[in-house]
Amino acid sequence: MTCSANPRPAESQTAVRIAGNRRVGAGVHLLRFRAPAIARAAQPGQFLHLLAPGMALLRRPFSIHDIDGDGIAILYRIAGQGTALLSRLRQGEPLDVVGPLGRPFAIENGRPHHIVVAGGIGIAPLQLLLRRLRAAKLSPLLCYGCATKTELRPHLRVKRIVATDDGSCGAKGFVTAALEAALDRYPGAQLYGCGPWPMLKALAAIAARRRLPCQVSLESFMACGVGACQGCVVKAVDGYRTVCHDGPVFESAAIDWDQEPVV
Amino acid sequence: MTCSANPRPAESQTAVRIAGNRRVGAGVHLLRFRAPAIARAAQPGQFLHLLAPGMALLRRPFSIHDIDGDGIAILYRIAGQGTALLSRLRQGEPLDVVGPLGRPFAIENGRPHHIVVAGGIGIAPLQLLLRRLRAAKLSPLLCYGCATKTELRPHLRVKRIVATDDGSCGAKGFVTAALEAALDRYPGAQLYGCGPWPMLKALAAIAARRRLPCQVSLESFMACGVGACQGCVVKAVDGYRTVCHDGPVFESAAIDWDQEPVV
Amino acid sequence: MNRNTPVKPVDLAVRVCGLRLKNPVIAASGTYGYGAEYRRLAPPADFGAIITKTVTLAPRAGNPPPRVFETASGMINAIGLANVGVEAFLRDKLPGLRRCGALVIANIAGNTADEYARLARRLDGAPGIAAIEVNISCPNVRHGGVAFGTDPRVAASLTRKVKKAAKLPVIVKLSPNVSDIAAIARAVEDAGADALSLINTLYGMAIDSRRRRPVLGNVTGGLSGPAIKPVALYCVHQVCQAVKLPVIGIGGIRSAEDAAEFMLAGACAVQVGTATFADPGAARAIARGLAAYCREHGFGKASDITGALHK
Amino acid sequence: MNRNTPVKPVDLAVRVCGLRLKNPVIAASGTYGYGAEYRRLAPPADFGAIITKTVTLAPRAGNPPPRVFETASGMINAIGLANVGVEAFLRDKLPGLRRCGALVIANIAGNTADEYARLARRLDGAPGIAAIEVNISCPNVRHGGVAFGTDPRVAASLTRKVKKAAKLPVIVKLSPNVSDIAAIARAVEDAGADALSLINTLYGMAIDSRRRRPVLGNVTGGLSGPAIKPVALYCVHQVCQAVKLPVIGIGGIRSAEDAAEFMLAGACAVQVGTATFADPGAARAIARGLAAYCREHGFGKASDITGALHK
Ligand SMILES: Cc1cc2nc3c(=O)[nH]c(=O)nc-3n(C[C@H](O)[C@H](O)[C@H](O)COP(=O)(O)OP(=O)(O)OC[C@H]3O[C@@H](n4cnc5c(N)ncnc54)[C@H](O)[C@@H]3O)c2cc1C
Ligand SMILES: Cc1cc2nc3c(=O)[nH]c(=O)nc-3n(C[C@H](O)[C@H](O)[C@H](O)COP(=O)(O)OP(=O)(O)OC[C@H]3O[C@@H](n4cnc5c(N)ncnc54)[C@H](O)[C@@H]3O)c2cc1C
Ligand SMILES: Cc1cc2nc3c(=O)[nH]c(=O)nc-3n(C[C@H](O)[C@H](O)[C@H](O)COP(=O)(O)O)c2cc1C
Ligand SMILES: Cc1cc2nc3c(=O)[nH]c(=O)nc-3n(C[C@H](O)[C@H](O)[C@H](O)COP(=O)(O)O)c2cc1C
Ligand code: FES
Ligand code: FES
Repeated sequence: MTCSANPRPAESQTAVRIAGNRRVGAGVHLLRFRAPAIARAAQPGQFLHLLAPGMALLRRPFSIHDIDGDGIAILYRIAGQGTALLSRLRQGEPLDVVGPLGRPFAIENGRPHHIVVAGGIGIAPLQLLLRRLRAAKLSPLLCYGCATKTELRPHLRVKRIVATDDGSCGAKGFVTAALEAALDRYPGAQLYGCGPWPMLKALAAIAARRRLPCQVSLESFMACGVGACQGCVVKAVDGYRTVCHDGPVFESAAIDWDQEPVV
Repeated sequence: MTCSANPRPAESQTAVRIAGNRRVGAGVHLLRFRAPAIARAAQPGQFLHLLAPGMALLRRPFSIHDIDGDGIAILYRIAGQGTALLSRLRQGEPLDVVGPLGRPFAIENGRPHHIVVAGGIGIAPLQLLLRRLRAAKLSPLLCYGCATKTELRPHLRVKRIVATDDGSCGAKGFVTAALEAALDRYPGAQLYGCGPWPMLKALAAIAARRRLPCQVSLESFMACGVGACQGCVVKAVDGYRTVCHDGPVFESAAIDWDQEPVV
Repeated sequence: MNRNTPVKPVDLAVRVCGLRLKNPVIAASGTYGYGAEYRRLAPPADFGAIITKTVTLAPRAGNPPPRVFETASGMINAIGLANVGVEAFLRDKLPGLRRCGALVIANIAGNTADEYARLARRLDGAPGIAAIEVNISCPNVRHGGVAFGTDPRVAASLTRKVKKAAKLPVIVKLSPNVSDIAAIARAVEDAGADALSLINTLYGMAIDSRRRRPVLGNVTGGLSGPAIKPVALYCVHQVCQAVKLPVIGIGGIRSAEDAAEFMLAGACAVQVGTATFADPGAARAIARGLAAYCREHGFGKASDITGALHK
Repeated sequence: MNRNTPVKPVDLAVRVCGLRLKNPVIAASGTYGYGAEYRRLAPPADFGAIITKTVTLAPRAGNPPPRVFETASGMINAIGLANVGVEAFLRDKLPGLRRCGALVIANIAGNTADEYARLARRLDGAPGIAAIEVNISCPNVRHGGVAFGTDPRVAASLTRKVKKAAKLPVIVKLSPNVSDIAAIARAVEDAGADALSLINTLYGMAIDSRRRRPVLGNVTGGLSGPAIKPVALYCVHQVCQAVKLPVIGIGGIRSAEDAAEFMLAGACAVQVGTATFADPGAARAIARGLAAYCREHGFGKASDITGALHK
């Protein structure tokens, strides 16, 4: 253990102060704080396990949305008590941060195309991925689906295809349909995805059909966040895998897509 | 029940907003909010059962410190988690208030003198009592004991005798000793007291020795606050009595002073 | 929702062993006194029924203080069944409660099975009592102080005695401090109980590390409140699978969602205890919230929630 | 404090059935994996001892998800004893833990008493294991799935078999889901156990009222965390009065005061589980806080806290 080389960045527990926390959409907030060690080490797809004062007991996992110098940004949707509480915290209030945790996206430089597929709040971990793909001159394409126009987040300037449930922006319907229509133009693309289970399931089916490599970021209830409790597993084709340690990023072919987790 | 005439003011559950909450001494804060019905009805010695957002489960009882028009003031000492939390609340935040509750001080107009004995934070319920005594032209004397000068609260202009543990103001030593020394000048006085158990016990002994009537306000852990759970009892000479409903104000002669409650 | 569709009213009434409760929310014994104490803050009329503080044959002074203490999302109490005794209850407490039109269930406890039977007989004749709830979590003085509710045979024989003594419906209130609550439930069902209510408090203790003393005057006490809800749900779920009797769910309920969870697990009604201390308006809010829950889930009446857990 | 008085160092070390723990804080089984997972956030060296995840003879995949869920001041889990099996444990997991210099206690469970004995025998020879903790909360397949820890005779005979199979100290971990935990403790003591640890989780359940489904894939689970502390303290207090064996307290401990409460009730050490999830630094803070507690109360060593409850 301590003696084995670990390719992942070392995680730590850090006390930080909130630098900013504002609403950026319907029920969606952006939290910012300084955490130099995490900002230096973190890779796209990794997450932080947060404890805010007033949270009942367990931490809450959030992807690293973006990194700017020493600053970390978390994009979150109010989903329950913990996130509601988080959204009420103000600048200067303390946060306890554990991370960076989990298996990051692997940027496959050898691939001719890189397509990033986001569904709703699933954009959260993908902003940093897009940034790193762009920095590596891999000119990613973003396929972004959400309910309606106003949910779209401002983000990096990258090529994009948009789909909304109500057609208020881009194609009307599922982002995976829009992706499918575009894929012929991107042979051999590496796919990356994050979003609701049905979207990821459809994405995995497309990847399988077209024999494209695809990495997806999954969610689960968590307790420890470090692989110690076996609490956060998803069903993979060869057994259970922890989302916190074996994931959150998995090869889509490794997942048993018939076992939708309840989250 | 509903049919019997009840001399006590009717209690209610009210949502209020904090009008002010500031530190007024070492670990002592003053909380203010508007609650017209309570302000109209409450009598000195009664208490409110407060629930603040973030409080774990049970309410916390606090005496009504003062009433000014529609405004209620609570004077409280940080004693644990609940009061620490209360002290961090800001203007505009919500509070859930149940009250006024409990047996108030009875102002015995027939008595020639009225002496109010306060120990430390025990001044909390006595400010309103002093105000009402003064309004009734009963020119009360306040005997006020506390650890040190800076703990003394500004309050109504009334006659007073002060004692501090460190002698930094008034007599050095116990307020009950100072009271004893003065009592000859106030024959037949009605005594009223609130403070730590040992002080009240000494006061009760003085009252018994001099055959003076004496009302004391007691404390206890509480659950319901209305006499339903039997959780908050003190030992009286004739059995257990609920502090919330039979008290908090008791005749000192009714209490078994050898049974110091653990609070 | 379409503004032209009239909102169909939800029928909140439920039936429990022949009684009609106007809503499924019942005040739990020991947390609502004899009804008068909360008459303004949580009027008896808000509840489907009121269960009064456990009464014993003779009045009881109860335990030395402190008697209550807050714990993480819960509280422990050691009141010691302080009560006025059955005669004062009938004479001084019951008439007021009756005038409020509340459905009154009287909760009883004794030191011996005979005491329970005598209490049941005494209450059976009294006008204004709709049912008897039997608190079997008390130590049985004839059997070395082991609680009646711990042994299926003891619980069954107690139930039979009470049933023989009273014509009123008998609800047996189960203790969670047992190895197999379903076994107790089955034994009590076989012995003729009309309904079950569960859970009573979990055994608990608090220590003041600063003073190095137990907090409660009685050293140990009973744990209640949201902290115990998962245990209570587990017990209700187990018991509902084991018996056919109506089950009343108790333990940490403070919201309509909590109440719905117990009903989904199979309870036909719920009791609210500790939550009333925190929020006297809890029962009313729960009843209203259950109506909203029924509307959202397409249930025409609250009783449809009972057992409607997807498998 | 007088600046000239040197602060006397507090000796945090405690002895439990022959083992010397450098401090009384132990990682609870199932919450600390096999040690490697928390090596940076909560290094094994912070703990007096590490208890590894329950191992079984064969690897176990565990229960379908969801496996964990937060409740009021607690959580329920139904991991289903997912583990790599005893051989992979010895081969892949133990060596790393040994290199950290941690005192390792291996926790075992089986479907039959024979399986427990085989596990004990296998671990007994392995270098780097200081003691065996026996998880008796598991269903006994030979006896209709009733947990080994529920019946004093079954628990005693299991203890005897494990003791016969191993020379290492045997710690029996008790379940709180019983009518009389002191009776189980006495039976296990008579059967030759070297120490007791308690409590394991309380049976619990959670229901998602919106989806009308049990939350956990396994339907029911075990409740842990601050919510159960009063129950755990009660059990430790009862057991310490009933037996002479050293007792390790477990259940909802997250601060030095919590740990002190269990030690005052009679525990010689404590285990920390759920608190580590919330705060990986909890164990270290508890050990430090216990030193401060000792200083405040004039205890020269942590072991002086054990049983120092005023009566
Ligand atoms: C690795 C990982 C990264 C994540 N990154 C982000 C992110 O960047 N932005 C974001 O908005 N959300 C993210 N989530 C989801 C986020 O953790 C949950 O929304 C949050 O924990 C809910 O907490 P709560 O207290 O508000 O809700 P709770 O009151 O706990 O639950 C409310 C609802 O939220 C759902 N929920 C609870 N816990 C989880 C969970 N761990 N995962 C998914 N759903 C859950 C449940 O369905 C529940 O009904 C991530 C989850 C994981 C596992
Ligand atoms: C009728 C009544 C009127 C009161 N009026 C006032 C007042 O005007 N101003 C004021 O500062 N305090 C008053 N108190 C005391 C106040 O209620 C407690 O200090 C408060 O409840 C402590 O809450 P906590 O969460 O901060 O402390 P906790 O964390 O609950 O406990 C911290 C410590 O406070 C003590 N404590 C807890 N509950 C009580 C209690 N009910 N009574 C006494 N001590 C307790 C315990 O010793 C405990 O160790 C009154 C108490 C009663 C019963
Ligand atoms: C202060 C208090 C007193 C109680 N007294 C009794 C009682 O006299 N008889 C009884 O059967 N249950 C009694 N109970 C148990 C409750 O009726 C209920 O079973 C338990 O508190 C769990 O419900 P809750 O979590 O909603 O409070 C009492 C509970 C509390 C908190
Ligand atoms: C996620 C989780 C997994 C657990 N797994 C085990 C286990 O494998 N074996 C065991 O004996 N106890 C297990 N336990 C029980 C703990 O060791 C401990 O007894 C219990 O959680 C109470 O302590 P706590 O409140 O500090 O967590 C587990 C607890 C949790 C929360
Ligand atoms: S949350 Fe514990 S293993 Fe993933
Ligand atoms: S707090 Fe319930 S009777 Fe006083």
